[in-house]
Amino acid sequence: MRSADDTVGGRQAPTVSPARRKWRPYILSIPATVILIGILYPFVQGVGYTFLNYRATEGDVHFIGLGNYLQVFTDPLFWGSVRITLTFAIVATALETVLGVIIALLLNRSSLIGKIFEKVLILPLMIAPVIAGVIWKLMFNPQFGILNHIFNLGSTFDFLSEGRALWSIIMVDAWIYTPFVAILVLAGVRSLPKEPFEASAVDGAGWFYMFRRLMLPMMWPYILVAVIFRFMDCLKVFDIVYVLTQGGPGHATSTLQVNAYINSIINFNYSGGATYMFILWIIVYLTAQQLVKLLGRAQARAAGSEA
Amino acid sequence: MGTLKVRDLTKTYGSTTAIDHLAIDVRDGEFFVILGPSGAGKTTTLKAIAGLVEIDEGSVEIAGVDMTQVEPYYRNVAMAFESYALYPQKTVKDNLASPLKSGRHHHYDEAERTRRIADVTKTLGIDHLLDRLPKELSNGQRQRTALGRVLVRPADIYLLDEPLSHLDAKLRASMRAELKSIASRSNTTTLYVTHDYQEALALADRIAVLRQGEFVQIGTPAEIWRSPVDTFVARAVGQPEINLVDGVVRGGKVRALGGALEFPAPAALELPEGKEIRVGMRPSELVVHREVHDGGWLRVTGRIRLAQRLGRDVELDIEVGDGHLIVIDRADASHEEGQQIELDIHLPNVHLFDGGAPDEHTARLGSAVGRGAAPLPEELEEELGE
Amino acid sequence: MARKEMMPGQKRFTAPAILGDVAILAWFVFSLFPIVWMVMLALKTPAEQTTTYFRFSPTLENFVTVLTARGTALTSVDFKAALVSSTINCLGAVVVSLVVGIPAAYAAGRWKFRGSDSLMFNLLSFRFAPELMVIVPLFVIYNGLGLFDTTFGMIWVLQLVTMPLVVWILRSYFEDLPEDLEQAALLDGYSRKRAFTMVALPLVRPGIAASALLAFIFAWNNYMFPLILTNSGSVTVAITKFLGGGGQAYYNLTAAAGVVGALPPLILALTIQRYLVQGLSFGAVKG
Amino acid sequence: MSTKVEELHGGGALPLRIRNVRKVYRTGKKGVEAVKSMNLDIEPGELITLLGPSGCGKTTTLRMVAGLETITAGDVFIGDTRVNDLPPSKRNVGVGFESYALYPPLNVRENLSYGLKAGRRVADPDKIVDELADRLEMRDLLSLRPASLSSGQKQRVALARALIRKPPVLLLDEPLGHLDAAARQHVRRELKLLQRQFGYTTIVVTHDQLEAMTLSDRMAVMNGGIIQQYGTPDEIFDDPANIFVADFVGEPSINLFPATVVRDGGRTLVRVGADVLEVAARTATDGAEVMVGLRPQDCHGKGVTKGLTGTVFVYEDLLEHGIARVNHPGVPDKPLVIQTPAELQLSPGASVTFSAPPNRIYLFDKDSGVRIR
Repeated sequence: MRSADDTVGGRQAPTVSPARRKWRPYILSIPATVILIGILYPFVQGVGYTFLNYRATEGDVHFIGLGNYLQVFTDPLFWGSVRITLTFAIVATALETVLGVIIALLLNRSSLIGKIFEKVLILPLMIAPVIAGVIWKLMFNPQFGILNHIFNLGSTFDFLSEGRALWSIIMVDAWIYTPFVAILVLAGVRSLPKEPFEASAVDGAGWFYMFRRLMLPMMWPYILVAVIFRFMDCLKVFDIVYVLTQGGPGHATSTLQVNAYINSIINFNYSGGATYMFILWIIVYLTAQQLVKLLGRAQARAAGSEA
Repeated sequence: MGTLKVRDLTKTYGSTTAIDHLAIDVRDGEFFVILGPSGAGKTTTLKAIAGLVEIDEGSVEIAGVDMTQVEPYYRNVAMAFESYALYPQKTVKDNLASPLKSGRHHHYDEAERTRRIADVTKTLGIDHLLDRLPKELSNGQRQRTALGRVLVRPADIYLLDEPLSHLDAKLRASMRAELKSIASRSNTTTLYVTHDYQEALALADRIAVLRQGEFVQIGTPAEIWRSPVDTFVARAVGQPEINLVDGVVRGGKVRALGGALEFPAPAALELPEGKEIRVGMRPSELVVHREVHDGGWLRVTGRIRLAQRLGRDVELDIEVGDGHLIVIDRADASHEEGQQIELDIHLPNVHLFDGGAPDEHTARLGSAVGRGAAPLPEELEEELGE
Repeated sequence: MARKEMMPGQKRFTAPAILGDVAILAWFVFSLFPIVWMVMLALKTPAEQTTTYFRFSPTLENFVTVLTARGTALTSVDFKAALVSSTINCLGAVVVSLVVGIPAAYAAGRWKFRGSDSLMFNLLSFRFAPELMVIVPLFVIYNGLGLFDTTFGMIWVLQLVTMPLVVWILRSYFEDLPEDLEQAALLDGYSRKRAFTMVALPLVRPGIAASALLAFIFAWNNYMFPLILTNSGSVTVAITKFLGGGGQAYYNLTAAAGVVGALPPLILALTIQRYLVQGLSFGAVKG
Repeated sequence: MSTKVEELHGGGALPLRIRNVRKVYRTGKKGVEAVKSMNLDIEPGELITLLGPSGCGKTTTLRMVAGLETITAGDVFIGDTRVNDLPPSKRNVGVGFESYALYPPLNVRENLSYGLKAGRRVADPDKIVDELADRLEMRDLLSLRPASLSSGQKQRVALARALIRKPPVLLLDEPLGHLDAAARQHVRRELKLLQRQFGYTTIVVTHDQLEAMTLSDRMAVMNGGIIQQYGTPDEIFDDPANIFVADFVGEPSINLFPATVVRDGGRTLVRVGADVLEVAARTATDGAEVMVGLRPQDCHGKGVTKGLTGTVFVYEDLLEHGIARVNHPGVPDKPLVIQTPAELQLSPGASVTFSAPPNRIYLFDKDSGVRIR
């Protein structure tokens, strides 16, 4: 079928030195690194601001060491803001996780109603949070908002009053992001192998025993991924809080990022705002590291590789 | 010309060494098989020769040209991947045309390409599938298309990575025969990788047994079968596996299985008193005693523990002394469990290996008659003058 | 667990099953009512906006007003201009992220080179870092360089949202791509660049589409960047302006603008429904 | 091969009876009939294999007995209880899944005690686990997690979990499926001895004919949702009921080629091209067109003068024996395969004459494929 002279050989083919080969991935990543620098540069500058007394109105901008930090740490407004942010993050994440897992389990049980509604599960998530904020702001309106009308709370009950504002914002956050948790957990549950659950049925395990001993540990990594994403986002919440209450009434809902916005953009106190943000950045970075480690362990445990 | 010279080929992934200083010399037109369990580094070896993986050390010389630092597309090698690697969005025809269209080695015009594709697809019996997409093909048809993409073009070396492993038993047997006939007609050097010893024995001019990235033995099928260099190679070929029983040299005799197996220690091997020995006997070479053999045979008696039908034969699990042996016998003889049975084996077929820990691979010392290899059946035939 | 057919001894209508369906219904009422109500409010005539609840005579008048100069005159909010600039900025940001992101994702997915993990972690940390940390300095820089309220400025800052998404999603797609196909192309004689365009890209096309659309959605929905770095150069900022400070509040116009602002992301999301999970979790959970 | 039930364990093995069982999968409008009216009687302590290609309905049948699939029609009796409407746990069956289906987050001890602790409160689960672990020599695995086990170890743990509640019936789906050749051979023997020792009524589903022949007391060869033949390995191999059974069982697989029957006095012959073979079949009618089945292992060439003569197309030397593909003028479309003894070396182009004992040459009706005896 092939004669001997068909083979091609004998002449020296061009070579590529190992060094050139090694650089290939780096060359491909240069454009992305440029953009990275384009973002890192302002970030570093921001950190720089925290050591200056930089205000738009300030003529003599100079280095003041840890002055900003001292001022912030002694300011009760800062600690109030930290308390509000943590409360918001913990309660919202917990609420969305529990609701999300329940919805995921219900949707997984392939009932007709479940199939129909699964398609529209993601709608709230895809609408801009600020538009969601606007809708809820109109609905919360004491005089002609729809909520007061349906639950006939009269026209004096204000969802965004000093006492209730934070919980109302948490409800709106849950309205938007619970579907995020539900989708993630549902995808996780559906990717679990079918046979172990059939084996559990053969072993005569009831639903609750099976769920506690088998299903939950296997679902746990997916729940943890959702918790990480939600908790991190809640720590830096801004859009819905600013639209609904601008941090008010008073300081009832001024989270760290809202405070920093008011401080640096409205009052032009760049250094003040930057200090708030850098402290929040450190909180986010440390929590992210711990949670990612937790996720690694959970994934190992669910897959059964870690002893 | 289509020769392949590999020296000190080494590749590590992080801390694990996939292949460790491999060296082979493949003659032009030779069908060279690399046999090894999964994870031994077979695919890494092929991909290193094709230049698809960065090697840590060593050199690859193809057709007399040093290709160590050369990009894969200049090496003029063709490879059939175990996963077939067919372009999913291209028809069979385009998959086969791809190497001819790249124009890297030789420019083929339309007519030449069509002729070559028609020729290959007819040989492989897939000429009616030219316009199908890979996902519309059966496993066997995909395998032939992957093979076709190799055979359709001239190359210095064909690299075949376990081409038959995903086929069902029936198709695998017929494809093996087809490969044998194609290989005999084509004189392109071929490097064939498999974990199935029957493919190695059936197809190879020479076999290299690979374990954890190192060649344990390189030789013709007969050498691998007759004088395996250690227990690993002995167990790698032959189904059911060779029986390996631990024994010891006592009073000039080799004693194993609690004394049920005993024969004079071959003088040529000078085995010291008390030496730990491992005796190897292939199930197909242990014969149930029915007719008298003149000298040079070993007799062992035992009790049938389990008889399992194996197609035309029966696999007998025989309790002998304090161990047990696996034997193959004709199915139409009667095999009652618990029935006593006598087994004969020709002494040259009794392999002697060094003693060692249970999972340790120990070297072959010789056979029950001396240092040489066990005779091949046809030589055995002349001896017995049948 | 995959959805399973009834098992022997399993009854269809048990109490927990019905309770489950009621719970699902309850969630979806809570979930869909605000959207339905917004659409209703957008269809109400100006007179009915504060007086009626569920009975009203629907009109498209508000949409027309919002999208024309009349709306701008009434509410001093040029919604149409905001729509145009939002589209341009988001499309530009996504295109830049794709052109820059695909090679980086391929490099990170295919080779485990030293820099790849730090590059990926950096990008991920942007996704979680509080945005103001970067926006405040950018606010100063943009005012200095005259980039305030410009397309280039917005495309640059939106990279903070679109780049991490595109690179992370595509990296998981490239990681799942079997190497054999590209290697087969190399042995067929094609160069590495041709092998990439001929084999890798076509197979990753769904991933590119999904990540591009998802990046567009998140860029479109972003509020903080345009709020600080432009006058009202985005739909999100324009809608909040409708609620405005003093004078007459135009609720039905706000609702109409809200509906128009929410449509593009909803439509795009339905087209990539299948890839949504992988995108939202940055490749951590496969759809 | 007699089956000796040494020691019955727990409640004692029960007979299993499958009566006219059908299974139809409702996918969209048209239903897919996976199992068509199946009947099978299994004696207590017997090991039955369901053998067939993928999609022949064997796994579906196993799952119906296990209670993991609903039964469209017909009845399944374990002992004398009709189990159709019982959930799996109430059927008291042990099931070994093809993918082992071990519980990933739990270690081996917890995997085994899961069933004991789940349902009714069992006195001392750990004692039972230890006892079974000793019997199966897997005490060292108890603290490990499934992901760190080899496939051989996983297979043993899956089997132990099926045995832990001493079920009267054991159902195993491709138990040797994911093992490499060496481990498969060892585990096959171990499984047979274990079943013999525990004395369970067992059904094993497999697509590997070698596995089926070695494990079975009796075996059911299935295709297209129907049992083609049900009998001992000897009956299935030496006396195939139709062309499918003959073709599916036996490696290398049987040669099948058309021929015409020639009656010569008491003897029956078949003419293939110019050659003639004597066959044992009595009821073949003279001049009839039939399909002939000839196993490669039954063909021998040494010292044969009368039989089929052809030229060797390809010869593979496997050292234990050789496999030659021979072109025969009477069989145009594909070569005949013969298995030659190690000492007979053949090379391509050589002419070879081979035949087989009359009782080992099978005749099948050309259209229905039914065996002509």
